[in-house]
Amino acid sequence: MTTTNVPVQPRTSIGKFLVQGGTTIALLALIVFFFAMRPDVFLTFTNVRNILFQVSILAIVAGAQTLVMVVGDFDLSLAATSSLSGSAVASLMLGGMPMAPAILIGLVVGLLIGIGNGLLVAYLNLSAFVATLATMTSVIGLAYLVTQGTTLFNLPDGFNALGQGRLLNVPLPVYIAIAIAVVLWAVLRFTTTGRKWYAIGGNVEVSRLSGINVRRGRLMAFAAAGLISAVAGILLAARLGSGSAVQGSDNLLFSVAAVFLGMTVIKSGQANLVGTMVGVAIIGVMSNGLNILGVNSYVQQVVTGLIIIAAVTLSGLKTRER
Amino acid sequence: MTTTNVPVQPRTSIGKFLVQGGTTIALLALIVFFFAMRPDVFLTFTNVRNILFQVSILAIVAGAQTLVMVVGDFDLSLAATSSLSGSAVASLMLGGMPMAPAILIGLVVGLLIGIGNGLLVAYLNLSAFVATLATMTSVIGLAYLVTQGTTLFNLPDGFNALGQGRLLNVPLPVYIAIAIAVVLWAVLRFTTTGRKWYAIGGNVEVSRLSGINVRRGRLMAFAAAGLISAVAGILLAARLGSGSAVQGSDNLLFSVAAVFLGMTVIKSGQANLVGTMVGVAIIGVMSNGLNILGVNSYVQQVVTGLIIIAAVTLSGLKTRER
Amino acid sequence: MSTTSPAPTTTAVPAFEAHDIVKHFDGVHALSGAHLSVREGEIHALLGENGAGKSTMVKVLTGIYAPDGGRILRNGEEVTFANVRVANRAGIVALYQELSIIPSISVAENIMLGERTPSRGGLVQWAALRSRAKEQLDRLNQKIPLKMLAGDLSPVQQTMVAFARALANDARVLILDEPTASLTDTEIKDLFTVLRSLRAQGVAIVYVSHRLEEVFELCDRLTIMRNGETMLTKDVADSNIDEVISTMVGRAAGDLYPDRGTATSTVALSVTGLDGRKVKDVTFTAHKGEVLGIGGLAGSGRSELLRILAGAQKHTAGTIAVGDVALPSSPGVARALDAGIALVPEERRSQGVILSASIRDNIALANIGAVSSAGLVSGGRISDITKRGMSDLQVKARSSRQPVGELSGGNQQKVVLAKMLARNPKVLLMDEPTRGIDVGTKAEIYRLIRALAATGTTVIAVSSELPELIGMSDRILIMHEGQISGEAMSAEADEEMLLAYCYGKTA
Amino acid sequence: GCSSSGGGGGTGDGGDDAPFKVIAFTSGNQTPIGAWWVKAVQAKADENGWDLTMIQGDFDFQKMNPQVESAIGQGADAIFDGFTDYASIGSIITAAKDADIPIFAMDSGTEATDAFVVNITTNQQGLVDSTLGALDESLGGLEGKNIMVIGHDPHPGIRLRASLAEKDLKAAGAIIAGGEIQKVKSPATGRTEALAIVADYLTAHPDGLDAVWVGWDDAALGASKAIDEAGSDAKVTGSDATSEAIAAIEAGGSFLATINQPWPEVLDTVTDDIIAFQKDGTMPAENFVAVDTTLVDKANAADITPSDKL
Ligand SMILES: Nc1ncnc2c1ncn2[C@@H]1O[C@H](COP(=O)(O)OP(=O)(O)OP(=O)(O)O)[C@@H](O)[C@H]1O
Ligand SMILES: Nc1ncnc2c1ncn2[C@@H]1O[C@H](COP(=O)(O)OP(=O)(O)OP(=O)(O)O)[C@@H](O)[C@H]1O
Ligand SMILES: [Mg+2]
Ligand SMILES: [Mg+2]
Repeated sequence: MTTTNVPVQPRTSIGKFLVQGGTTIALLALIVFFFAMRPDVFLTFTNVRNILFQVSILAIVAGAQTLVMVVGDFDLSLAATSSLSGSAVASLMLGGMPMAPAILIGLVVGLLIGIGNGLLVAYLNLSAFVATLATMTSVIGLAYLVTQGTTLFNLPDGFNALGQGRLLNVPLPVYIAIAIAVVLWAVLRFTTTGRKWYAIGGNVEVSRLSGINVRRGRLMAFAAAGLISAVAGILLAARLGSGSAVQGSDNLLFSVAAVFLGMTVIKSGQANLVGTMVGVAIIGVMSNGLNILGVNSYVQQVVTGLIIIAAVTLSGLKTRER
Repeated sequence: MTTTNVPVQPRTSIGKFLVQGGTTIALLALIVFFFAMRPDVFLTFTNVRNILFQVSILAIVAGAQTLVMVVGDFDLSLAATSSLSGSAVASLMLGGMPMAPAILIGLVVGLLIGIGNGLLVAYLNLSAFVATLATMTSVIGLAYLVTQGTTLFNLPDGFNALGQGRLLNVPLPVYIAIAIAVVLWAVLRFTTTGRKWYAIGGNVEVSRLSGINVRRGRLMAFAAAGLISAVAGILLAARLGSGSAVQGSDNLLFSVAAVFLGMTVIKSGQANLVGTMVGVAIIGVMSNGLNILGVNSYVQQVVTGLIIIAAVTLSGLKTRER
Repeated sequence: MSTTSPAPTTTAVPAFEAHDIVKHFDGVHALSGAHLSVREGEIHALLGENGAGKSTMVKVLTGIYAPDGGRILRNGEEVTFANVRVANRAGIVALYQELSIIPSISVAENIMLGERTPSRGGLVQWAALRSRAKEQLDRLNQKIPLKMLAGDLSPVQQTMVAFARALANDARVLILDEPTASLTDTEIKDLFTVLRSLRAQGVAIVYVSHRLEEVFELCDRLTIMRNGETMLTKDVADSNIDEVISTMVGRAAGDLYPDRGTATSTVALSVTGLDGRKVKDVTFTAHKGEVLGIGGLAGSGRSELLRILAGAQKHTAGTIAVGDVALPSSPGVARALDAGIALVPEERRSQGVILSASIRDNIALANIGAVSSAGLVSGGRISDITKRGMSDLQVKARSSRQPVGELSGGNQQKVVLAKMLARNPKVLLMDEPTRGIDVGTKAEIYRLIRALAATGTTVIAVSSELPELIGMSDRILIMHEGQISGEAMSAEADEEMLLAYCYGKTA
Repeated sequence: GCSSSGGGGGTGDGGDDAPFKVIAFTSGNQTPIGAWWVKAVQAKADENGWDLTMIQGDFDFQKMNPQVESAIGQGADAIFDGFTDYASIGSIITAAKDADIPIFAMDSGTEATDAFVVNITTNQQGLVDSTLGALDESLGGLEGKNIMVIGHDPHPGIRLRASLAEKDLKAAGAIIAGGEIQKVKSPATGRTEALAIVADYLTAHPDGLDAVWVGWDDAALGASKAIDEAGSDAKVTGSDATSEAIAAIEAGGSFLATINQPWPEVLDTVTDDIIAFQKDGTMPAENFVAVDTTLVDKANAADITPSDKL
């Protein structure tokens, strides 16, 4: 009940971390736990490489999802888009097209779907949820048509090397995922486009009245997300040496979960790339660690849900309702 | 460009309908189209009964989703909850428990999951999306554990009759779905609880400041949704004569799509039961009609997405971003 | 400063009191020893600068915030309110500052929200609900269709609906936090009539406002807060505006309005034959260095006019030219900004600033071109313009990285200004620039407007307060139903004449 | 879709003026074999002049079952179930019984049931015997070997053979890696799930794996990839004889063998049973037939028609 004016304490980074870092703490706790359980295995080079390899594609899709969620939208079709792009590239190469143009077309497919979503959401004012749900449905149908429901394989070695080759004993997709994450982080942080996206996500009307072209901004976020998820899908095809309509479909929910986990990492509760990568890491560490401990996969699934809840609750976040 | 002061015309019901009824028009257009294509089949008693039977379970899940969306939230776990409840009832009955207590336990399971979601969202302030995504993951895991991953069958005839029996040549689930829809409609329209839910969905803060117990309201909506989706899951088990962890999982996205389609039916753009049922009807008519026309199932999927987009765009809805 | 003056002794026990209230937020001392004591049958003004703690006090009094210290007494007995419902049941009802309506439900339901909804056996009694809602609207002299969605109402009507809701609670203690901020004279009159009749029925009313004229017209006693503390409580009759202002700001009051300047004859903005939604055939010019005030009744199209000029709204006919450069037919905000027209919008929380973003990020928003090169944003340049803006406008904040949502209303408004001033606009449009801002900050903003004009900027400011319009402008245009119904040099204008224009009596 | 092929009544075996009505349904129309079956049954119907109602579902029993039942309600002479486990179609079975229409089935359950007048499937025990035989030979005995079994419970065939494999491996003295059958949750992500399971197991137990027995080829391909990438010399067997698996076997990596199930022959047999019934009401002799399968290894891989190229 003192009335002395205590000067407002500048929060230290560590204090901030402890207050907001519930999700990060959850990640560390998981790492410590699995390390304690299997010190001989968990943090070995091979296993860390394993984890990185396993999450690399998810990290790319989650990066794409982050962009859309930064502008306050939502894209349910990303995983489907990545399957379609991967399938299209596989199908074209099997049809005799050289690798480079096939990949180019695969990327264009992703970009076009992204632009389609962007037009529906930003220009026709459809809710992102319905629009991308509908796109997802159609895109999965297209992927089935492209693959005729089968798994396309026998892809050129040069192509498979993209997903399976190694540099310094680390698989290429890991480098590609890191590179994409760094680029997206820099785009969000340092470019005018990224700034505009954050502004639009913060308040559409304020952004518009500040001279930002809101529609174009949202369109661009969707387009970029479509393009990036095409990269993920093509990499996944190269990584598995095959393309199919359903390949990577679990990336849908996991990418969204990763972004949401990541939103709890920073105070303002916005989607952000570093947070998303923490979310991806939680998902990857959890699945690898539980596998290593030999936990039954049904139990794993139950535990996964509980850990997500624990992480988010720990972060004590007062998320605004979306 | 006249400047005369035309008094604002009170919009007639028909005018209103034409302006806002894009979705309803889409439904009618679909019906007319399929009828024109196959007049001998599409509107026969048998086929209409077919459609009703096919959508009855979806209608119940979508009704549950409507409640949650009325309060401005979102439940991704409803379809999983219904699978778990159905599986639990099947498993208990196979274990020798009589039908009535087994069903009761199944309903309680749904209610408890709903309450769990409600607590996470309303009291721990987790975003509905993360919370129910996590619950969904765990609940599917539980359903796998309950069924051991298999399809449980050989359920008692009395139980199966709930889903397969007929009254006046129309299957029981159709009546049950209609009854539940009518009850939910009445709850939303005539009870204080329903009106509070709408107020909360309209503006949480204003509702809170006006003395509405927002937390309890949201908790109740989630709890009710959990309970109702348990009904759906148990009916589905009775209808199929079996219970499994993945049974009815496509009700997740379809129920959400139905509610979103339904939101375009009314001007205020809120979730509403009549609209949801229109959405369910669109989904049911589309799938049945395309089957009757013998459209390739991959093409069907592509078309489904396009029709959803067309319906929503037609309704010219300026949905606020969620 | 003295604390409390002895209260005139008419009733024994005050209806509602609060003593030594303390409330912290994250290290901010919103309240540090605040007092308030209201009697039955009085209208008690609660005054103070932006950020003095008035709204926080209101929320503590009604159970929204649990105080960190202090006592609350109802009829002399100590009470604690766990939430709004408990307070409402004790007869204490507030109309909160930011409280508005629920857009997606009907007017009638908005009025009878929550526990007021008449019900039997859990079922809503629709007929009773509508008739009671209508009673409240009748008291306020409002004819608003009961079944309409509240979101379709004009902002003024929405406020009246929110007010009707507060009335519907049959409060014994009614607390109103800036109820008139977005109302015009007609509604304010109706509101005052109701408040006076409630006073006659013995209701204790707390009235928070920045419009001091209203306070002296309506209120019986006043309490002044500063920095979370109560500085003074006394009878209105024993006080005067100068004392109130000096107590609020902690120093002697200067002149509210700075001296007028001299506008040049160079035309800075010319508008001809502008038609658009709510705007009909508007033609006028504004000069370099001029402060042009625009007045009118609510809904007369002033905001729409500014939005069209700023490129935020399309127009269907007419031309806009800055200097002698004509704008394209639908310029969009970005082009208008480039041409030198900047808008400080009406609703600062939903249109002016991103509440969750920092001061820097908000200022950078309208200046992305200036703080970036080759598509890359320079943090240094953002810091530069932020620093300049914050010091020019004396924004009070912990740091430039503080979220704008944590600032008081006046400081938020300064951030909006800083954001737009960094564009060096030739024409600055300001829509209700002092709405919800305390007198001290108001005076600062007037001085700023004048300083801008002195450097050659044209300022066009919309205001609903006629004294303000006269005090801050060089010239005044009045709008009526989308058209300009009158024009006057403010040196020659008086309120009566302007009011006549407002009601469409053309000169 | 419900396409009724207008074959006409011209085949004229019986003296009926109405064509023989057959309702055919499969729940797996998005799998390659399901897609093949739909086309093949259509061809059989055209050949034999059946009035065919074909109903396809994508494991969405909620939608498929009412369609089949309503077709049954409109009358038919026979029902043909392809690849749809009887556990999921209890209501169809009841409807068919009530209408007194026999159901002929292929690969629709792993044990005899009187739901079907015939169900021809493959011999799961034989399948397990030959894959384990191949492992036995390649590893030089199973005794003491670490062998992982990967299954997928929702598919009754895979579930049955995985549990048979586990039992026989234990009996042969092998150690089940991970202590129990590893379960893949979704067929859609079977390959990546199996890949992660095996890769993670190999990091936790380097050199701790001699073989992986997988219940179907798609997941087997994931397991095989994990083994190759880890540089382990463990062997993998699958089942289904997809072209990708056959190619992997021919390539000579860790993928040792798969199983070819003779679906075209099974289809022919069931069709013959239906035709016999059409002619004079003859019912099949047995209601459950398990036909033998062929082990596909490097030696015969080139001669096998892959199941997705039927
Ligand atoms: N929820 C909150 N979190 C943090 N700080 C807050 C919060 N609410 C108010 N404050 C701070 O408490 C102080 C008092 O604010 P309050 O809103 O009570 O002022 P006020 O007198 O109503 O001002 P105004 O006239 O602008 O409405 C301000 O410094 C404000 O920034
Ligand atoms: N049909 C409408 N739809 C959406 N917003 C509207 C509509 N009509 C008016 N508004 C908004 O309502 C506000 C008031 O509009 P208007 O310009 O007519 O009033 P005004 O003269 O500025 O009066 P005041 O702002 O005091 O109410 C503006 O912000 C305007 O954009
Ligand atoms: Mg206030
Ligand atoms: Mg205005």
